[in-house]
Amino acid sequence: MQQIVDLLSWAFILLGAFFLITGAIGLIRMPDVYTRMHAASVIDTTGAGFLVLGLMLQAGLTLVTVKLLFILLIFYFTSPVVSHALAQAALAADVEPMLAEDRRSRGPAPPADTAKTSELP
Amino acid sequence: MKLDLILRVGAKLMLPFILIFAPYVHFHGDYGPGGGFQAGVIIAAAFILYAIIFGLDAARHIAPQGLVERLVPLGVLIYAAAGLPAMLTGQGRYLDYGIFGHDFLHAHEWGILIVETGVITTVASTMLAIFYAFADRGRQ
Amino acid sequence: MFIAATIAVLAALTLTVSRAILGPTVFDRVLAGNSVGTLAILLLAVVGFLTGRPEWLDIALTYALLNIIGTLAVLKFFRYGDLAYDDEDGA
Amino acid sequence: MIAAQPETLVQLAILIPLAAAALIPLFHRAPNLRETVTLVSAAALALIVWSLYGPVMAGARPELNGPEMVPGIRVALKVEPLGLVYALVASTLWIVNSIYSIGYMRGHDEPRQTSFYVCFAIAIASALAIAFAGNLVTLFLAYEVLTISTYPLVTHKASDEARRSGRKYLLLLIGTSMVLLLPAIIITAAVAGTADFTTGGILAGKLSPLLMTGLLALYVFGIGKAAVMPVHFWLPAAMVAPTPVSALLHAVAVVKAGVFSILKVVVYIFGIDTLTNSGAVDKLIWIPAATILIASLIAMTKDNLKARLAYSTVSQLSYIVTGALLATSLGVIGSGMHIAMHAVGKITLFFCAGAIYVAAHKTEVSELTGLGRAMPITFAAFTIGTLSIIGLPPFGGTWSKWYLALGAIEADKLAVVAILMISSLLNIAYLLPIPFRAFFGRPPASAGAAAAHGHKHGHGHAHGDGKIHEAPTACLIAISATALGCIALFVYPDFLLDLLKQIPLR
Amino acid sequence: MRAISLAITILVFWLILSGHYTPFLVAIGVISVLAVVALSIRMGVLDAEGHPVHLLPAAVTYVPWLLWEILKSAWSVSKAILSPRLPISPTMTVVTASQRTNAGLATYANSITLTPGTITVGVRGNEFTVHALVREGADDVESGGMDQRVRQFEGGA
Amino acid sequence: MVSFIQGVLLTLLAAVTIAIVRQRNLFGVVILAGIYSFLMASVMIVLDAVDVAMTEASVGAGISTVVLLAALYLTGSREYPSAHTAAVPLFVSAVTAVALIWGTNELPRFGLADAPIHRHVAPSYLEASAKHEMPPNVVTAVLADFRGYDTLGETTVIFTGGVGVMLLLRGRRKRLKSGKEGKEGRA
Amino acid sequence: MTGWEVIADHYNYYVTIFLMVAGLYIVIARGNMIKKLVGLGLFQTSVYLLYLSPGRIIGGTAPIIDERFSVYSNPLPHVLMLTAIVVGVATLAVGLALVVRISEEYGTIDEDEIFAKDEDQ
Amino acid sequence: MTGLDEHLPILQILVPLFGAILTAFTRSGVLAWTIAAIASAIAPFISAGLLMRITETGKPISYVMGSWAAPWGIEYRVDLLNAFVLLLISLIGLVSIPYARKSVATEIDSHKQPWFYTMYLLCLSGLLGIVITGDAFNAFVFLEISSLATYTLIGLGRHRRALLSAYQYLIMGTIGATFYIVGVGLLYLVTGTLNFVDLAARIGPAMQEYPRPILAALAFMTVGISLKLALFPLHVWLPNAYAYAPSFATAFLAGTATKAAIYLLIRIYFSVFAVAIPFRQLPVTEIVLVLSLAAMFIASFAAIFEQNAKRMLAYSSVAQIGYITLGIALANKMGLAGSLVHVFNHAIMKTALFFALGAMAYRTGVLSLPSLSGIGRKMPVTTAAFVVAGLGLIGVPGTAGFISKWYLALGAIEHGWTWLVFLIVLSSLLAVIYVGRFVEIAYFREPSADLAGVREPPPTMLLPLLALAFTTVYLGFDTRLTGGIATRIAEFLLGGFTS
Ligand code: NA
Ligand code: NA
Repeated sequence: MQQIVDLLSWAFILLGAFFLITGAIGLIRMPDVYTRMHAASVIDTTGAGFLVLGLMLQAGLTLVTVKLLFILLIFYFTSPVVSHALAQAALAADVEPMLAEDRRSRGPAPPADTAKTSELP
Repeated sequence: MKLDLILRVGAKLMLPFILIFAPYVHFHGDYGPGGGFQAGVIIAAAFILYAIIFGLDAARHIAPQGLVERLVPLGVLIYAAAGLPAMLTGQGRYLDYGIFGHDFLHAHEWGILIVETGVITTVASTMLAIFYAFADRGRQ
Repeated sequence: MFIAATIAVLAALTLTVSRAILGPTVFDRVLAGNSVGTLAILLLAVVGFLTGRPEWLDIALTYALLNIIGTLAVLKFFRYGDLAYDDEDGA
Repeated sequence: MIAAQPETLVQLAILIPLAAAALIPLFHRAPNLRETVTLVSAAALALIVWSLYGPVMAGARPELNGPEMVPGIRVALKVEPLGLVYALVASTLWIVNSIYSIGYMRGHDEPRQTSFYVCFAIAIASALAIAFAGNLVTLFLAYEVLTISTYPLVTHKASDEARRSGRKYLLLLIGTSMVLLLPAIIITAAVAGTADFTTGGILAGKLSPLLMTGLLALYVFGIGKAAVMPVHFWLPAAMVAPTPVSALLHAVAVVKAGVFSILKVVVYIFGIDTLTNSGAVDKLIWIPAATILIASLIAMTKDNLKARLAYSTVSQLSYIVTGALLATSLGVIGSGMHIAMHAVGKITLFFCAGAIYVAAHKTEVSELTGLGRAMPITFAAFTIGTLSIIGLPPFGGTWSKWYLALGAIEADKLAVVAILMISSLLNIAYLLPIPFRAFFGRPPASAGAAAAHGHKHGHGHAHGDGKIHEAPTACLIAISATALGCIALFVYPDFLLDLLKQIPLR
Repeated sequence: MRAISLAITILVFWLILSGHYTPFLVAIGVISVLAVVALSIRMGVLDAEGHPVHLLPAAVTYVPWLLWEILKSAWSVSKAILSPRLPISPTMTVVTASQRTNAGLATYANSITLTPGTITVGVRGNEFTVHALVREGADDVESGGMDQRVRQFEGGA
Repeated sequence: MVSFIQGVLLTLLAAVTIAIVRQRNLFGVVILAGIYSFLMASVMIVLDAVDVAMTEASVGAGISTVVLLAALYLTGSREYPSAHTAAVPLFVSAVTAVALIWGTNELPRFGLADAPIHRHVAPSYLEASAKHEMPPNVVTAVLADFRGYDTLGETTVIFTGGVGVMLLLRGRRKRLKSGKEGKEGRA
Repeated sequence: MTGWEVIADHYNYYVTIFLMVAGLYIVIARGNMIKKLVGLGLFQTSVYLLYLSPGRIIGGTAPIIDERFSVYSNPLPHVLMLTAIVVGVATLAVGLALVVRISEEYGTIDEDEIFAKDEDQ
Repeated sequence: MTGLDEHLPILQILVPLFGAILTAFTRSGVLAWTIAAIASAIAPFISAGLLMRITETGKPISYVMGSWAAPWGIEYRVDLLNAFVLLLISLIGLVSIPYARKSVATEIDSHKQPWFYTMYLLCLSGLLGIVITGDAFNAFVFLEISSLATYTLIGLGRHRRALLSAYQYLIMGTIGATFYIVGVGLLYLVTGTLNFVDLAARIGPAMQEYPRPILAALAFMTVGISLKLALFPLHVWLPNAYAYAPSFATAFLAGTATKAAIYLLIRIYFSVFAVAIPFRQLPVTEIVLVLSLAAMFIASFAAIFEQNAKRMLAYSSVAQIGYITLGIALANKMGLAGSLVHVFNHAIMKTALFFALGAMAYRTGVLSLPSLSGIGRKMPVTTAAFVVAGLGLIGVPGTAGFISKWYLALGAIEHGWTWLVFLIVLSSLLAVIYVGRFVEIAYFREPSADLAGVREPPPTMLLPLLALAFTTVYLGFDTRLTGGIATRIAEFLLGGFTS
C-alpha cells in the first residue's frame, strides 16, 4: 500500500514538475502578455496542483497535508483574481493584445504581426 | 455595483483568512517562524488590501485614522512598560520578565508575549498609518 | 524525487525570472513576478520536505497571502491610477 | 598710599577698570555721570597701582592664582618690577587720556561714546593683566583681550576705511599672535613643562641654539603689537581711529603691551644669560635694529601727521625690542625706561595731533604752516614731546637712550650704538620740522577758509568766526600735563630707575 | 448564520495550523476567531458573495468537473507551448453569462480564468470579455457549456 | 543539494539586480524589487533563517511594494539618464568591492560548526531552549528576551519612521510654492 | 583548496558583494530619487546575506528546537537581520515621504533638475 | 528615587523615550513641550549622577537588560567616556528645550508640534542610546532611531531645500549606518560576539587567524561612522542639512548629532580595537590626519565665502570636526584629550551660535548675511552672545575654544609633529575671517528698513543663549569638567599605548 502511495506521489510530483517547466517555457515563448498569462496559469493550477498533491501523499494524513491543501486552495482562489486583474489592467493601459481574431465587435481580426507591444507607462 | 466583481469577491473570500492568520502567527511565534512583527505586517496588509479593493474611505471607516495613529505609540508604550514592573518592584533589571510568572519558562513566555503584543500593535498601526498618509496625500 | 522536483522548480524559476527581466511591459513583469511568488512557495514546500521540516508551510502561507496584495496593488494602480480609489457609485 | 594687602591691590587693579566697563553702560543716557565713572575709575586705578610701588620696592611680589586653564597652567597674576613699570605707565596715562578723550569726543560730537568708554576700560584692564601676568598663558589671554577690545575702538568711525583698517588690525594682531605667538607659548610650555615667568628663565638647557633662535623669532614676530618689521602694517593703518584711541594704541597700552611682552619673555622665559649663550640674539637683533632705521626713513616721506607719528612709533618700539635683545642688564633697564619715556612723549604728540584736528581740521604736515601762532600751547607741547622722543635733555627720552647705548656697549655691539645715533638724527629730521614750520612758517591765505569749510561739515565745535582757536580746555589740560611729564621724567628718573634695577635677572 | 459558519471555518483553519493544543492557545484562538468575525462583519465581507457557504453542497459535484476541465485545457496549452511552431491563435470574444447572483457570476468568471487557455478580461454586468489562447478555446466558451454548469451549481442548493 | 539551490537562487538574485540597475521604468523597478525580495526570502529559507524569510517576504513583497507604488503615484514614474559621468560611482563601488573581497576571502568557511560564531554566545541561546528554559523558537527567544532590548529599539525605529512619515505627509499639501519663498537664503 | 573551490566556497560572499556594490552604484550614480531609494534597499538587503550565510551549519536546521534534530543554525544573525529589515522599511518609508514632498515642491524627483531649479533662483 | 539608583543607566534612555511616547498621544503643542521639557530636564541629572558615581568609584557601571549576563544579553556599560558625552548631549537638550517653545511655535504648524517634540525626544534618546550602550548592534539600532528622527526634523524646515537636504542626509546616513553594520558583521563572524568589552577581549586572539576581515571591519566601521560624523570629504550632507532645518533642530543637532558619532568612533578605535590595531596595523593616523587638515582648511574657506549665515556655521562645523578627528588621529594622551575637550566645547559654542542665528531668524525672518546688516544694533545682546561664541570658535584665550586648541597642540608636540601646531593655529585664523565678516556686517552696516522694529528675542530664547555664551567663557577658565575629565578618559583609553 505504502509503495502504491509512494509511486502515485512520485508520479504526481513528476507531473507537477512537467507542468511547471512547460508553463515557464510558455512564459518565455508566448508573444505577448495576454498569451503569457495562459502559460502562467498552467504553473498556478496544474503545475502547483500536481506538485502539492504529490507532497500531500508523501506527508500522509498529517497536519502538513492539510496545510498543503490550504496553500493549494489559496492558489486556486487567488490565481484567477490576479490573472483577471492583470489582463484588465493591461487592457486599460492600452496594451493591445496580439490577436488572430477579435470577436468583440465581430469584425475582422487585425493581422497578428502588426499588433503592438509597447513598453509602458 | 461596487468596483470589479471578481476582485471584490476574491478579496471578501480572502480577508477573514488573512485576518485570522495574523493572530496565529503572533501567538505561535514561540513555536514556529513569525511573531509580533510579521503578524503586524499581515494585519496591515489585510487592511491595505481592503483599502485597495473597497477604497480608502471605507478602510478608514473600519480603522479610523485617529485611532490608528494613537496605536502607534501605544505599542511602544506596551513594550517599554513591560520592562518596568521588575525594576519598580526592585526584583530585577529593566526587561526582566521573571515577575510575570512562577517558573522561569512561563514567566519568560508571558514576557515575550507581552512585548510581542507591543510589537504587533506598533507595526500594524504604523504600516497602516504610513499607507493612509501616502494614499491620503494623493487626493488632496 | 524531491531533488527532481527541486530542480524543476528552480528551472521554472529561472525562466520566470528571465521573463521578469526581459519584460517588455510592466504587465509581463507583474505576471512573471506573480509566478515567481508561486514558484517560491513551491520551492519552500519542496525544500521543507527535502530538509525534513515541512511544517514551516506557515511561511509559504504568508507568501501566498501577501503575494496577492502586492500584485493587486500594482494592478489596481494601473486600472484606476490611484491605489485606494473609491468607487464613484460605491455604497 | 593705600594701606592694603598687596594681593588685594592687584585684584582691584584688574577689577576697577572692569567694574567701570560694567557701570558705564548703565549711564548711557547720562553722559556726565558716565564720564565721571571713567574719571573716578582712572584716578582710583592710578592710585592703586602707585600704592603697589612701595611694597614692590620693599621686595613684595604679590601673587594671585586662578583656576587651572590648561594642564599645569593656571590663570595667575604676579607683580614684579618690570610689570609694575608698564602698569604705572598705563594706569597713569589713562587719567590724562580720559580727560583728553572727554574733550575730544564731546568736541567732535562722536557717536557711540558709551561703547567707546567701555572698550577703553576693558583695554586698560587687559593692559594691567598683561603687566601683572604670572605666566605666558595669562599674558596671552590678556594680550588677545586687549586686541579684541581695541578693535571696536579702531573701527569706531565705522566708515569703509575704518573697516578696512580694522580688518588689517585684527588679522595682523590676531594672526601673528595665533599663528606664531601661541605655538611659541605651547612649545615653551611643552619643552619647559611650565609657562611661569621665572627669574633666569625656564628654557636653560632645554633647546638647541637653532631652536632657541627659532623660538625667539616666534616671540618677536608673534607679538605683533611690538610692530617689528615686517609685522608693523597694522599700526599706520590704525591711525584712522580717533586720536584718543591713537594715544591708547601708541602710548598707553597696545604697542607698549607688545614691547613689554617681548621684554618680559626675554627676561623671564629665556633668561638673558641663556639667550646670550645660545647666540640667538646675535642673529635676531638686526631685525629690530633695521626696523629702527627703515621706519624712520619711511616716516620722513609721510606728509600725514598721524602717519608720520605712527612710523615714528614703529621706529621707537624697535628701540625697546633691540634693547631687550641686547640681553644685558643695562639694555633691560634702557628698554624699560623707554617704555615710559616714549609713552609720555608720544602721547603728547598724539594729543597735539588730535587737538590740531579738532581745532583746525588739519591732518597733513604741510598744512600746519603758521598754525603755531593760533595754537601756541599745543605746539609748545608738541615741541617738548619731539625733543623727548629725539632724546635731548632736559627731557625724559634722554635717559632711556643713554641706558640703551650703555647696554649695547655692555653687549659689545657697537653697531647698535651707531644705529641709535643715526636714528636720533633721523628723528630730528622728521619730527622737528613740524613745530618749526608751525611757529616760523608763513600761513597760506586760504588757511582760515579751509578751517571754516571744515566746520561747515559739522565735525563739531563751531566757533562762528572762522578763525582757528586752541583746542578744548580738557584737551589742553591733558596736553600740558604730559608735556610737563616729559620734563619731570628727566628731572626725577630715579623712581623708575630704582624699580628697574630691582628686576631679578639671574 | 454566516457568522457562525465563518467562525467555524476559521477556527478549523486556526486549529489545523496550530498543532499546539494548550488551553491558552486554544482560548486565544477562540478569542481571535471572534474578533476576526466581528471585524469581518464590520468590513461587510460576510455576505452572500463574500462567504457563499450555501454553495458548499453543490461544489461537491462542480469542483471535480472543473478540475478535470482544468487538466484537459492545461494539457492542450502545454502541447501548444511545447510545439515548435507555437500553434496559437489568440482570440478575444464577448460572452453573456446567465447566472443570477454575484457569487454565481464570480464563480463562472473565475472558472473561465482558472482553466488554462481562457481568461476573463472584463466583466460588465453579465457580459464577460474573454481572451482565449486559441480559437477553439473561444468557441468552447461561446458554446456555453461551462455557463450551464455554473448555473446548475449556483442554483443547485 | 542545499548549496546548489542556494547557488541558483543567488545567481537569479544577481540577475535581477542587474535588471534593476538597468531598468528605467520605475514601475518595472518596483516590480523587480518585489521579485528580488521573494528570491531573497527563498535564499533565507535555504539558509535556515525562517523567521527572517517570513519577514522579508511580508515586508519586501507586501509593504514595500505598496508604499513604493503609492509614492510613484504621487511623483511620476520615469527615470531620466543621468548627465553625470559614471566614473565616481564606479570608483566608489569598486573600492568597496575590493575591500569586501579582500576582507571576506579569509573568513571561516561556510557551514562549519567550529567557526567562531558557532562557538561563542549563540550556543547558550540554543541550549536554553533545548533545556526547556526558553520557548523552542530560539529566534523568538533571542529577539524578545535575550536581546529584547534591541527589539524595543526596533519597535521604536518603526514608531519613529511612522511618526516621521505622518509629520511629513499629513497636513496641507503645499506650504511654500516655489519662487514665492522670497529672497535667497531665507530659512 | 583549489581556486575553484575557493570561489565555490565564497560564492555567497561574492554575490553579497555584488549586490552591495550594485546597490551602492545605483545610489550614487542614479539621479532619480526613488531609484536611489530602491538602490539603497538593495544595498541594505545585501547585508542580510553577509550575516546569514555564515550562520548556517551544514547538516543543521533552523533554530526551532525539536527533538528530531540536534544541530541548529546560529539564531543570532537571524535576530539581527530581523531588526535590519525593520530599519530598512522604516528608512524607505521616510525616504519616500520626503521624495513625495520634494516632488510637490519642485515638480520633479530628478536630482539634476532639482539642482537646476535651485540654481535658477 | 533612591530605589532607582542602580537603574540610572537605563533611566537615561527611558526618560526621553517615555516622553516621546507620551507626546505622541497628545494633540497639544504646549502639553507636548511640557513633557519634552520635563524629560529634557531630568536627563542631565541622570548623566551627572552617572558621571559622579564613576568619578567616585573609578569603575565603569555595567547594567545588563533583563536577566541575562553581558555577552548574551545587552549591556549598558558606562565609563568616564560615555558619561562625559552623555552629560554633554543631555545638557544641550536641557538648554535647547526652553529655546524650543517659541522657535518651534513659529516655524512648525501647530497641529504638527506634538509630533515634532516626539521626534526631538526620539532623537535625544537615540543619541543617548548610541553613547550609553555596550553592544555594537544595539548602537546601530539607536543610531537609526536618532537618524530617522533627524531626517524628519530637518525635512520640516520651512524652505523647500530642507526636504532635499533631509533626503540627501537620509541617503548618506543610511549608507553610513550600513557600512557600520557591515563592519560589525565582519567582527561578529570572527569573534562570535557583539558586546564591546567581549569584542575587545576576542579581537586580539582573532587577529592571529583572521587579520583581513578584522582590518576590513575596521575600515568599514570607520567609513560608516565618518559619514555620520561628517568627516571631510563625507561631509557634503551637513551644510544644507544644518542650513535648512528648523532653527531649534539645527541648534540641537549641531551640538549633539555628530558628537555621538565621534563618541562611537573613539569607542571603536580605543576600546574595541584597543588602539594598537587601528594605529599600528593601518595608517589610520596618516589618513585621518590628512582628512582632518583638509576639513580644517577647505571647510573654513567654504565658510568664508558662504552667504547664508547658517550654512557658514555649518561649514565651520565641518572644520571644527576636523579638529576633533585630528586629536583622534594623534592617538596620544593630549591629542585624544583635546578631541574630547573640543567635542564638549564645540557643542556648547556651536549651539550658542545657532541659537543666536535662530533668534535673529525668529525676529527678522532672514538668514542671508547681507540682510542681517546692522543686526548688532537691533539685537545687541544676541549679537554680543554670537560674538562671544564666535571668539570661542576662533580659539581666543579665555574661551572654551582656546583650551581645545591648547590640548591638540600639545598632542601634536607629544607626537613630535611641531609643524602641526602651526597648521592648527593657522586654520583658526580662517575662523577669524568668517566670524569677523559677520561682526562687520552686524555692527558696521546700517540696519536695513526690513529690520525696523526688530528687537531682542523673548527671554526663553535669550536666556539659553546667554547661558551658553557664559559657558563658553567659563569653560575657557575652569577646565575641570572638560580638560580634567578628558585627560583621565584619554589616559584610561590609551592604556599604555604610545604612538
Ligand atoms: Na518568532
Ligand atoms: Na486561464
